[in-house]
Amino acid sequence: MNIEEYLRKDYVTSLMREGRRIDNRKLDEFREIKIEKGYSSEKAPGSAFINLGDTKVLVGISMGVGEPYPDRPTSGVMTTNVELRPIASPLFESGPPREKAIEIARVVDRGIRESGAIDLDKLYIEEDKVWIAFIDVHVLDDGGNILDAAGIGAISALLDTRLPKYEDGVVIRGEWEGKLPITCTPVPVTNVKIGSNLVVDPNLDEEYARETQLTVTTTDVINAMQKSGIGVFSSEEVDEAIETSFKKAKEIREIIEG
Amino acid sequence: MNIEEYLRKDYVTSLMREGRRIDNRKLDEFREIKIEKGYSSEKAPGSAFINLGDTKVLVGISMGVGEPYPDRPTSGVMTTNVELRPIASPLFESGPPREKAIEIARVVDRGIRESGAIDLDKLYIEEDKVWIAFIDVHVLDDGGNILDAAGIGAISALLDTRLPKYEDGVVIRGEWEGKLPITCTPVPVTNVKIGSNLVVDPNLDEEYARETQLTVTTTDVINAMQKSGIGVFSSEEVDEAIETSFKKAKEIREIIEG
Amino acid sequence: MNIEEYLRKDYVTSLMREGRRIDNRKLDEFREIKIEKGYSSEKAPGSAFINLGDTKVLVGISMGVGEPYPDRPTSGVMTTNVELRPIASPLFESGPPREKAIEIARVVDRGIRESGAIDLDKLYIEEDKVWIAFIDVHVLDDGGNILDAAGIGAISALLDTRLPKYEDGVVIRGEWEGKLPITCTPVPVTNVKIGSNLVVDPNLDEEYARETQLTVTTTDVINAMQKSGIGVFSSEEVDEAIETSFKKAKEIREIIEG
Amino acid sequence: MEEIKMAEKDMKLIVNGKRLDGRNFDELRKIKMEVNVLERTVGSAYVEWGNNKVLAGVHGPREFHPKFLRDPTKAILTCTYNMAAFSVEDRKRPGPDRRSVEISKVISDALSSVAVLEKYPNTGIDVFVEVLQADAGTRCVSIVAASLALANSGVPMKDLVSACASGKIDGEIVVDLMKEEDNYGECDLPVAISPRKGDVLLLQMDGNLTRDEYTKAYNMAVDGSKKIYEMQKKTLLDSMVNFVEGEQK
Amino acid sequence: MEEIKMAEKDMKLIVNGKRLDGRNFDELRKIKMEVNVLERTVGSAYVEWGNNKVLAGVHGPREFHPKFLRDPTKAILTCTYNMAAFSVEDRKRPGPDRRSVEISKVISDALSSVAVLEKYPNTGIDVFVEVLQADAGTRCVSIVAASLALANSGVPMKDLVSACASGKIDGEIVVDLMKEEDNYGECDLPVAISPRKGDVLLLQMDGNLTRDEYTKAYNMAVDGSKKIYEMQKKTLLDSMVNFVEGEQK
Amino acid sequence: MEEIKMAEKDMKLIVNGKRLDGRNFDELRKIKMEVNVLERTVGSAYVEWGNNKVLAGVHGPREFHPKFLRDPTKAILTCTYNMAAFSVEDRKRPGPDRRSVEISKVISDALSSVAVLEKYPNTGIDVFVEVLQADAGTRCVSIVAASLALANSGVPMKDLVSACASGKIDGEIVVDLMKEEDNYGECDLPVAISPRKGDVLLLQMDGNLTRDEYTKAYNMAVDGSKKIYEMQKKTLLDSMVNFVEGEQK
Repeated sequence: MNIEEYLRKDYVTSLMREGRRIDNRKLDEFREIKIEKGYSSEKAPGSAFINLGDTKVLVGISMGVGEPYPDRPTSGVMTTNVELRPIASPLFESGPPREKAIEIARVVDRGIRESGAIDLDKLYIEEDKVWIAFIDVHVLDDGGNILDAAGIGAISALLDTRLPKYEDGVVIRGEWEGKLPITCTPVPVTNVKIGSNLVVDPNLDEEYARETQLTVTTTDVINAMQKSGIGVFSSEEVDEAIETSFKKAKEIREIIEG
Repeated sequence: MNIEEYLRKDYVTSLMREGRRIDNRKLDEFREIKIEKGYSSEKAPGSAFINLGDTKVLVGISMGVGEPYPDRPTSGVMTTNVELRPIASPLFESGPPREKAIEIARVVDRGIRESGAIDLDKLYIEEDKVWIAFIDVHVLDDGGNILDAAGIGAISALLDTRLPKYEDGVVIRGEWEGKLPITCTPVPVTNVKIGSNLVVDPNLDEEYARETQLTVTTTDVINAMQKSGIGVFSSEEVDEAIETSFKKAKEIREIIEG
Repeated sequence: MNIEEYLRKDYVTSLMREGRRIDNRKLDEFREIKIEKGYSSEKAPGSAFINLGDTKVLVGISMGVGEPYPDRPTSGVMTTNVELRPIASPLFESGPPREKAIEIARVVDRGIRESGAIDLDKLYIEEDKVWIAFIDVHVLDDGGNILDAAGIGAISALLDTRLPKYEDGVVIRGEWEGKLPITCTPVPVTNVKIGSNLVVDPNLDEEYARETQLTVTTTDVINAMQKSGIGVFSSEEVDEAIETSFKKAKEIREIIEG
Repeated sequence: MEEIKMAEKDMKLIVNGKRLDGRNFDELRKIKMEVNVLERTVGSAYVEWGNNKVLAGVHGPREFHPKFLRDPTKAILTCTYNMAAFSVEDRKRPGPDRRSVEISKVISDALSSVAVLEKYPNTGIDVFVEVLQADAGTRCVSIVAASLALANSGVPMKDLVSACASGKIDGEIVVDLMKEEDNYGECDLPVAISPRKGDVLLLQMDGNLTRDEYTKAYNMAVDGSKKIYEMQKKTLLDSMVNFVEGEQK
Repeated sequence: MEEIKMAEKDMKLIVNGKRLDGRNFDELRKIKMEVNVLERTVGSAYVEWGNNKVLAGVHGPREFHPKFLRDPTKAILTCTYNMAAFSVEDRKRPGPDRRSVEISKVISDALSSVAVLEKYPNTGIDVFVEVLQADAGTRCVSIVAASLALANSGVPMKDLVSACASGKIDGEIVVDLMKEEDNYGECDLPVAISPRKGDVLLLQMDGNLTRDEYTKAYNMAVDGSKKIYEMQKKTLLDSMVNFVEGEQK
Repeated sequence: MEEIKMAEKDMKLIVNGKRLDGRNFDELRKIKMEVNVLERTVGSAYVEWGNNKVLAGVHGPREFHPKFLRDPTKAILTCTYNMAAFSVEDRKRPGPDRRSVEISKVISDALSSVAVLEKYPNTGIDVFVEVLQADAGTRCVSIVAASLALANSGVPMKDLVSACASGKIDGEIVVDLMKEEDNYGECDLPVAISPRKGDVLLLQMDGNLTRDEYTKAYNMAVDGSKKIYEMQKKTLLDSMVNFVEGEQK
């Protein structure tokens, strides 16, 4: 951490002692969320461009045909990949997905998978052939809280997704069978601890001051949780984070579905 | 660039101001080209060992059986790989193909592919099975202008190539069906700019003094062009390079086919 | 080599001049060998945990179903992998198998393969389907002579291996067809040269003092040999190493089979 | 994919109020712990927990590479979680996959939260976890073993790390899932705590839990962790006694 | 393979003197440009060109690693061209392939020919190009966006880089090929120039062209580049005006 | 897998006391050697041996990277053995595989045993071996070529390295196996020696040999190596004569 980062962190922390955030938001207030579904619709069956404050994430869905898992021969397959593109931050390096990208991808994936958001049973085609939904998250500008932006983007893009036509063993590009069957809208909410406070949707300055964080992904139940980073929570703090996450997810879900 | 390289570069450039080359060649004169077709004939269906001055390149062709591209189900497949072996220069490192090797491979590949030199339609075997022609360029001694040496070697090796026998789903090694069908002889000619002059077939000293370069691959038409390296050409210089490339390619073609 | 390693080496070498070893063993004496077959029996079809002095190696056998080699369509397949896990020594790094791991794997593999220890012809299932025996050597504590520990572990684990049931194209996990057919017990013995002496089963201190080494793997004949490392042997020394290897292998074989 | 799951979706996991292996809902599997089991590490531990077998060892504090990533204020603790190819029924290809990268990270985070890393600026402390046999819950077993190995190495710690998972099977909240329960269950909730203060060091969840089920499951995991803590303490104490006795011989 | 091409080899690309999308031979697709679109870069640009959507951003000048490859006489400019997995109809595996390595190199070469790199010895300037949607001609779109981002970053440039491709379809020379024209056409000739002096910075070609066709195609590409240049200038100027206006608010 | 072996297991390798290519049991294949064949290396050699064609070249002594692995007491000699994709009938994927890593190591070890590396502390000497056509016995051909290239480079050597393999076919011990003999034979025993002292520098074996067969095979390989040694000496001598003659011209 260089001196500028240290000063920012210090400033954020001291404001927080008075219960204030650097951009004057309430502790449980998200930055503005803008969702442009169908951003890459000329090529991708589904997509969504997310602005979460000045964090920018583009999620695209590709639909391929492949083999099911041997233990679920009649279910489709989903897979989630996150690319922390170096354009998004001078701190990201080029190269294969690293620890941070993998963790984000796996947390986003679990929320969608465990909530059953994609009705995988409807993605069966014929023996040994099922649809594979590739969820590719492309992080373009890291202004903080890319995990929530990725999660919001992923389910938004899935809601935008059309199922391609498939005839005689061939995918017909540009023709559609209907929508991808989506059953619910899981939303991740990341709670970070700064001093004795919990706040949601940290911006970049707040991430420097963050002690640790907990992401809770909910539908009408909890579907995924992930504490991430060095540092500790009390069990009361965890409970508070869960409450907040249910509440915020409900608000965000309306924006996503709206 | 170390001091020795700098001095060489300086010497080449100052000679060039008088229109002279360091080895007394004319501006549009190639070094001696020696081609030994069938160099690796005990194992490879086709091969050619090229001496271009003291640049040495060995090209081998392997013929495999595989699947066609879905969009061209009745056409064979070709692929080009260039290995800048570390034996060829103290400046090459071991390891996977790098930027320079990839660029050379792709320029050589385009010349052959776009001219239709290999009659890919004749490489169909049966449903979902076609011949794959692997063009492997092995650079063994880098005395300058390895791109042209690679391109001359590739088409020479292809002209040397026999098509293996294929019976009952098995390639019969050591028995041949006939020659690989080759329709024309694309030849790349690399023009480098030194001061206000264009010269062909740069040796290693001239490569140090090179400002930029343009490779033009021709048959009776232009099939591929590639400007490479930092630096600029005027459009008149490009025109001059194209003229020269047609002329030199014709001469070299006679050596290759002869 | 740091100063501590240098002093150890020096001490071992000077003792050896008097024909003595640092742990008072005879020149052709192994450290205690403890073999726990079936160590991972809840998951792996075969396994063995080896203590060779304080060197610890765990070998596990996995049985998969795959395609035979085209030239041996009715024979099973075996493959050997050695992982020098970083837990085993502060000198091992994380990452893909390196030179040393590859050499050990290949020497262990050759002993088993060339002796025909696994009756591969009995691993044929049906057309284009045979059993693949994966031998995975996991080195956990490097107290010297991991090659012999790996080789002893590999054949011990193979002797422990059960063949899974295979019905209607599916491997039935947890049910067994019988034992993996093993025909003999190849044992590698590594002889290291320190000064003018040859010793077997070097401990870590002796490996620092080692000039070069020769591994001889025997059944009733010699099945594999590997000189390894910088340094030379006279042909008499090779002969001596072969004699010793036959003798020690016989003793060790009784421990393995017993 | 760690293992192929069988297609029997309606497998009953609770029969007559008992779990498949006869355990009660709040009962842990059999556990065995040992420290100081390796010669080339500064600290090591071995834990058997049900059918899991896990080895942990520590190298360092030692020079950290590359130089420009050193932290002048503290040691960098890195845990590497690795599964042996033969630790699961369907052979796992050697080398790190995405799952092991994530587990390595969450264990590193948890250990770093209690180790006094400030004592060793500019260095690296490497904790290696080798899963020799896997049967559900390996991340908890691994963190317990890693914490023991770290304590055994002499690196000062504010507290141990204890861990245990809970989950939901056939609609019931139970502790410490074994393989079948993990495969066919509805939820998995691994928790690691610093047992003296009760702080949460690791918390992951996937599946589905209502708010109330979560509280029940969380408490069950914490109770399990506390049992583990007692075993960890005893193991470390015994090793010290052995050490003293060994010295006297 | 960027995309699967359909097997319709005799598809007509020119009907009644018009191209499939109704354009004349010398007509460019619709183009939209913007600069200063990202917060974490020192310069950025976004270009929509037909169905192509490309984002470019610059980090640096900054420390160049590894140290022994630094150039004490100038900055090293490196462009990295990357296509999003979903930017094409058939998903592209993430990570560099041979095509993107080549395009990265030719864009790096072109930008390095006009940027005044001597001003920043020992440093690196990294230009990142993200293709978010691809529809033929991405290397020209990318170089135009990269050049805007570089100008926007304040690195001094002797000239902008403008680019446009021409090609041959159904035997006719046309400018700015879209996807179907690229797939079923006979030739592609991307050209980048420094528009004030008219120097050629990038020139690639594949297909077949006679000597005369080449001249016609080259001139058409240069004419297209000049139109692009006007848009680039306007975009940069507008951004400065906005900047001044923004400051006054 | 280097090459697909045909399924003819009962192929006769000895007919009327002669081998398939007409050789006697103790007869080598045709061999041709040359040094100083490359311009960019400090030493180089080319060896044709039967249908094998192998090129070797040396770079260095030169700076060794990475720095922290340098040896202050001597040069580090590294041999890299590489087979061209087209050197075998079934194309070999470019890049190192496990076999070539092992062969690179045993050749490095053998050359390091005779080169006077102490003369060049802190440096690296890189020996590159390119197999251009392979037909059994490439490791012996490679070590012979590498040794010639190293001698040609002027690095002082205590002795040359000569090498030859022997083996067992149809129950008979023979020298210098060609492809079919290697594929269908019972044993392969490559040996490299320092011919003046008779020290063993490389020794590998796989197959099956009784104690007595081993002795016979070993002696045959050593005899072969000695013949090779005579050719190596002549080659080096001729090159010096040429060099002197060339200088006088």
